[in-house]
Amino acid sequence: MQVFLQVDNLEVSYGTGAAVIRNISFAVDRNEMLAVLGANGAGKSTLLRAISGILPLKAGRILLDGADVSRWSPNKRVELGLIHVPEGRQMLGGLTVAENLLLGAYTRRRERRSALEETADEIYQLFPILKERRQQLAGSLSGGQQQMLALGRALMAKPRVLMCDEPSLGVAPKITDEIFAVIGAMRDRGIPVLLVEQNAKKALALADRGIIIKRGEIILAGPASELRVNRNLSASYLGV
Amino acid sequence: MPEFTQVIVAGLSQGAIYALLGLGFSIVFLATRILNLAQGSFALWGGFVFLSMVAGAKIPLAISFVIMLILSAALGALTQLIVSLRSKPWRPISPDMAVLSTLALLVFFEGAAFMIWGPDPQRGPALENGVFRLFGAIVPWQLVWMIVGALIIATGLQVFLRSTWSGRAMRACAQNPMMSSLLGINVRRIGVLAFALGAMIGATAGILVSPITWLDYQSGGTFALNGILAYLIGGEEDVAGPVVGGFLLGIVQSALLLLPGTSGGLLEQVVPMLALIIMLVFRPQGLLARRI
Amino acid sequence: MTLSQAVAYLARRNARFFFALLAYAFAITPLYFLRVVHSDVIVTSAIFFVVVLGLDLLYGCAGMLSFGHIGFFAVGAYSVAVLFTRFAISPLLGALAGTLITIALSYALGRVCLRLAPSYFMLGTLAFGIMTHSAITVWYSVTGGDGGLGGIPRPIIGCSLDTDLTFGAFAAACAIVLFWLTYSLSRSRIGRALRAIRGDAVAASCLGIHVDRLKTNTFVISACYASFGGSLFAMYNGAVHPDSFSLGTLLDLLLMMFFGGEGTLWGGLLGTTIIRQLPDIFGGLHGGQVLFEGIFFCLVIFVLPRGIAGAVEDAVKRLASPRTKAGVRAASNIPPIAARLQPEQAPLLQVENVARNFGGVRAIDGVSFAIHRGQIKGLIGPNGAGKSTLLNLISGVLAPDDGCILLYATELSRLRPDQIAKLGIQRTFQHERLFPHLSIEENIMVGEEHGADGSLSELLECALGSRRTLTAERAARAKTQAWLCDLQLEAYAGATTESVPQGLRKLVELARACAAQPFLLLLDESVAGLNDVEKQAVKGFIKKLHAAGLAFLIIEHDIDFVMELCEEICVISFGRTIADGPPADIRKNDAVIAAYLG
Amino acid sequence: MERGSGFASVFGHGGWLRRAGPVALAFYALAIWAAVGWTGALAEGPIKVGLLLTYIGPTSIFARYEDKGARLLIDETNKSGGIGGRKIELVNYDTEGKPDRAGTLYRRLAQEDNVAAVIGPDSIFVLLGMSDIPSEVKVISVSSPGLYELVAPQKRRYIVSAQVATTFAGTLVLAYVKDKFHAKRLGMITTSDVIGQTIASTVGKMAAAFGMELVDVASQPASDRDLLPSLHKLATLQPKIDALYVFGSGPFANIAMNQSELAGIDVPIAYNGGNVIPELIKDLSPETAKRTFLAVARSTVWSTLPAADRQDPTIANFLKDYRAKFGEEPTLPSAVGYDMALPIVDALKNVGTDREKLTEYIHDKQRISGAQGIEFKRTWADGYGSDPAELAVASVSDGQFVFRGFLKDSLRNIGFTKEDMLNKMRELKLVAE
Repeated sequence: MQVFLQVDNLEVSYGTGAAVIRNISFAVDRNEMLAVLGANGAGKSTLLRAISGILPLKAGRILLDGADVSRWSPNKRVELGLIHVPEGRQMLGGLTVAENLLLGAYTRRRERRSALEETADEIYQLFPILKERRQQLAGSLSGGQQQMLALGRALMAKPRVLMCDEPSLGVAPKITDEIFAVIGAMRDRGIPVLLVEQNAKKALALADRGIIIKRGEIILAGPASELRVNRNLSASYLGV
Repeated sequence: MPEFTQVIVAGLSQGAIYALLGLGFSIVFLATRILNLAQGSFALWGGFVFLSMVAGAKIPLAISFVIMLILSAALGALTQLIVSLRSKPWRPISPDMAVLSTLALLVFFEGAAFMIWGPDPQRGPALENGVFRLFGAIVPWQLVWMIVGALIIATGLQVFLRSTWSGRAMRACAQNPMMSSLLGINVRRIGVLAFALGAMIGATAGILVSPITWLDYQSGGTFALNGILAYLIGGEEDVAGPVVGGFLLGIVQSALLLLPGTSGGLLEQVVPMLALIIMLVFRPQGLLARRI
Repeated sequence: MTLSQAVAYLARRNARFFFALLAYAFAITPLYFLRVVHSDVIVTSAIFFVVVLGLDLLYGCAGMLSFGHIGFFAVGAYSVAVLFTRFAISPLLGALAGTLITIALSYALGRVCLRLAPSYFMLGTLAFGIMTHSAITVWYSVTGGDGGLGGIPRPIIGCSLDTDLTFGAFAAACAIVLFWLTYSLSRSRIGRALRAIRGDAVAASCLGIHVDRLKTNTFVISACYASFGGSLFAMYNGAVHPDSFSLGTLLDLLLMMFFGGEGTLWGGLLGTTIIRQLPDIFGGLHGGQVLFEGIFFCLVIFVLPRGIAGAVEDAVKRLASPRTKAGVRAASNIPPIAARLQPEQAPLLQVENVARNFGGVRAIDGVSFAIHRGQIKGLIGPNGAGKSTLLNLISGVLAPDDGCILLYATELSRLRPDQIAKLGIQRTFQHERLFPHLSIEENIMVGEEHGADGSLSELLECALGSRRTLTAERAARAKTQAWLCDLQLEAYAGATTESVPQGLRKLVELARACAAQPFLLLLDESVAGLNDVEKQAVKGFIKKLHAAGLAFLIIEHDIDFVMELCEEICVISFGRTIADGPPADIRKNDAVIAAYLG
Repeated sequence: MERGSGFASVFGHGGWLRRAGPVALAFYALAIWAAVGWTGALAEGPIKVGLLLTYIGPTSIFARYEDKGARLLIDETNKSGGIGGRKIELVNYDTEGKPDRAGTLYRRLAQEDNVAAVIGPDSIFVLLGMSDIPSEVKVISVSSPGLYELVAPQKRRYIVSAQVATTFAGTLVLAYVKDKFHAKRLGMITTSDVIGQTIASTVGKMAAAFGMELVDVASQPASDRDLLPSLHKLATLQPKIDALYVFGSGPFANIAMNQSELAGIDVPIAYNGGNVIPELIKDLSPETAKRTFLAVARSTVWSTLPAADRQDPTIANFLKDYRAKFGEEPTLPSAVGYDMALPIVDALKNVGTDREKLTEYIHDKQRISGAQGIEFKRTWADGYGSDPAELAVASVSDGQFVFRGFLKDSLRNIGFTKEDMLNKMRELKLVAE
């Protein structure tokens, strides 16, 4: 089985309302980063939520490493290594930075403590500021630091698929670069990455392939290099 | 001097009741944000079942205690399942519906207790009868057990929440259930666990306080209120809250007895509720919690 | 209008009210004559019905569940009892005194508890209820403590009410009058405002509803019902005792409301009678009664959350033949706005150096721009730039940490949302915030009626159903119809918000805001989720309003839409203005392109 | 413009109710008339007697036994042919411990159930608030208040008491404590309500009459379960008290005695509360039990009485029948229940079912010796009348009430004469003159 994460004909709606995303299919392989682009409200976040199981599917299926996880609860999907860094960072604000990181490794709770600490050390090396602040409450961090922590927390689980939802949201450009570098490094380690981004240029510079979603449907898909020069891309954002 | 020490002892006794009943309440609220009025029923049933086993069936104390823990855990888990019957992962139950359903369960448990144990108040079996003197004050042995129980449970909870995976998961669920499930935590199971744990603590509290407070089928409501009171005064987000808040309130309450013109009834009934309202006015987040 | 016509009109308009009363009378009469239901059950049901009416006004309409009403019930009863036994003051004066005390107490309690989260509101009121019970138990030198107080006479109104029949008639008359007042209140603009608050307090306040005052006043009125019920209870029984005001009675009250059907008012008739009859059904088996109440309560909460009356209403709604409306196509509704504006003064709205922090994050960091009379201004920027926050600052939902917002010369930053709404600024929300407890038509009517200012005189006027309020209501309904026609939504008038497709809800929200006749409208992603045809319709609608002189601030992600509509566009990123100017300039602005595309 | 609600279509112009209305109304009225006529035909049935007791709440412990005692007599009467061939039917309601509810139910009994007389209510806590009602509806109540003196004299015509272990009688146990333990300093715990405080004042007066001092009175509401604050207060009094007086109806007293040990009070306890039943003493520790003393009617300690005092056939029969019927030992409230029913049955036999005649007979003409072992002479003390000195003193041993002596002996020993007692009773308005 080559393809690691496969999504077929996904359809999702909130409650009984109309479908927010329709008919979405794609696949992400190992060593591959797929950028999901589109204007606000196009359904990008909804797509990730459906894949991670927070929203129930109306139709379609999700295959993870060959297993059909469409009806699984979110926590079971996480056990399989499907890690979702949600939009807006979602800190556990009343817990310390160290505890946030540790909880990232919840699925590895049966492993030895030293193994977890090793991973934590790696993350502290990636984001030294977190080490400085590890006894602080996560809620007191600045936006950029919180985003680092959110990503670090996800990495603690040793993800087999990483899904990042707008890691650049409200984060200064310099820190965005840092974060993107880490996400890129994950891909280079062989972890398939699904990156939802509004900042299309940065995302396409990093990703291998991209899809563009408009009103819940894929309107464009292809290698990143092609999308970068595609005129429709700017059109869907700025109408230029 | 003996008067003063006696006030402290009386305060500790009252405080231990608050603290014990507040601890179970706080663990449930901490993990699920549900104001669980049925918590009082756990204490009531724990006390009654223990009483029936020890005094009725003559089962030894320790064995009765273990059986009672298992039974109350099951009762707590069942309560959680019933309360969250109508909630969906993406649409949690609204706070007023949650309170109402636990209130409904409180009434139900009250009725069931009436059917089983009748209307009369009964005294729970004391772990140790008798009294001793300390600095001129008369101290019942049961009080020692209550204080020790409260401290052990509080410490245990603290350790549980800080250093076990389930405990950390519980705190995570309290902060952000959606994110917790994305961390691989089974939020439902944690909810059940919290209720089971809360029920076990509640039942233990019921056993410890019932030799002092007695038990009748209507005690559940009083127990729940005492617990809520300790919890609110102590403040959210912390297990130590109910212990500190409970003992503090207990001692303040008994100290008032030194004032001329106060009666036991005033202190037992009006002062706690007044304290609750004052807390809600001036410091709704509790004494210990940070202002958010 | 002849008498029979008048009666027919009243009966039709208030069908539910008369239907409930008649059905009740028909059902209870044989039960009484067959001695199945005793007279005291009927009379106390009427008394408790008064209390439940108050509870239901508070919870069924405004969504506030008070556990403190048992305390007010006690206050009413003990005022009568204490004043009579200590000072020989007549029970009716005692009831009046009780009401006054209740007003003071409930006002204070309301001020304390209404600002708390729902669960804490319940706790605070519960503490009050228990404290009242404890106080009457403990303060025995005045209240008699556990011995209670007895010997309270029945009041004399023209004739003496000392038989069960006369007193029953008196209590029933009181209950019917209060039922009528509550019923017309709940159907009036106040009722709509309360249900709006229950659904979404923020949106309600942005429509001009003075949420705090309305909530407080409703709480006080509802407490007065409980107090008056308590006074009747004391007069009827001739005695009071703390146990009648204990937690058990509170549970009975809640059960009466929820079993009868919260939000229906007439459900209380069923609830009270059944719960009062329970002791006779169970006889000596008190434990059975408590257990039964517990099971009952659980069933109502988990299975039948709207109670019997709610279930009946739903069934009637399903059974009733859908009647087609006369196809009157109302004329267009858009009022000439320019005429209402003070001339000369410009700009209309000025935002100067506004800043706002959330925790450690500076979401808005010194934004300035201006909107001129009748202008359409666009506000765009990448996700998370702070656009919605800015809208919240202008509409008063949030207060700025720094800077000022001026509408002409009026500083807005210290005003409440409802004050700002009354000044003529309306808004929509990024995620539509229709009021789920109101129909589509009623949602728009809330806007049409300019919310409610929640004053006592307004409450009174609505409860009495004065000619003026009725005329105003009819006018608002007609205008609402016109708005619905304008947006081609007339088919949905009576529908619940849930049954309307997501996209159309945004249109309803737009209509609701327009109905309040603002001269500045803040739109937050109004066309997100609409298809092209619908978008064109909205665009046309906005243009029509614009032609009438309405100014707009539009947040939108559909750039085409913004570029075409707006005369000026302000672009913000990271909480700062990065560009401000006509669309053509914005398209070419490098900073904007960089902010969007990276 | 009015929206078409479903209700309007049923109700309004052309609604079905409007069309079918008159016919339906006629049928409806006919049906009620027929039904009422049918039930009316059954009117000439048994003689109805109300049984209005408190089955729940703090004082409910009495009622379970009183109920049985009353039913024992009624069943016996019915078995032996009833009253002139008509059986007695008890109409039974629960006051729920609330005088307001009791008053309403009393009216219901009188006006809708048409009872001849009412057995109950059973507690002064209930009776006090509703004491206007019997004279208002003119139906006599044979009740058992522990504190009959609180019922205003003008209301006593329609309320008589069948309780002998009353407050005043209960306070006489102090004479025994004084006699046997030479107690001088008395502490008291009581309920914080009118009743508890009246008793406190009576106790104060009686203690003074016996040469004791009531040092302090602690009170808490009857519904409280944790009385330690009050008891601690009494325990720390200096110099120490050498006797404790406990008043409390229902579980209050039981809890107070029990917790006195936790508060470190180890002095003799004089108890007064009326409910002399097994539930009262089942939680008492042996040490507390031994030093608890209470004034009881003779039937309570029947088996431990000296043989010479066990001659009354009424009591012997009552005990035998009660055991046979219910398979348990009768208690003092059982006897009280029996004695509440007794005057009514007696009056029904003698004057029939007329309410006024019943009242007059019970009130003025009756001398009756019931299951409690004390003779009632209603006219002597206006419906109250029994001689408190005739009571026995009991204490508790092995979970049973045990005879310790007669009050009259202790009273004599401390020099309190019959004349002194009558004076005290006059002072307390126990005797109407």
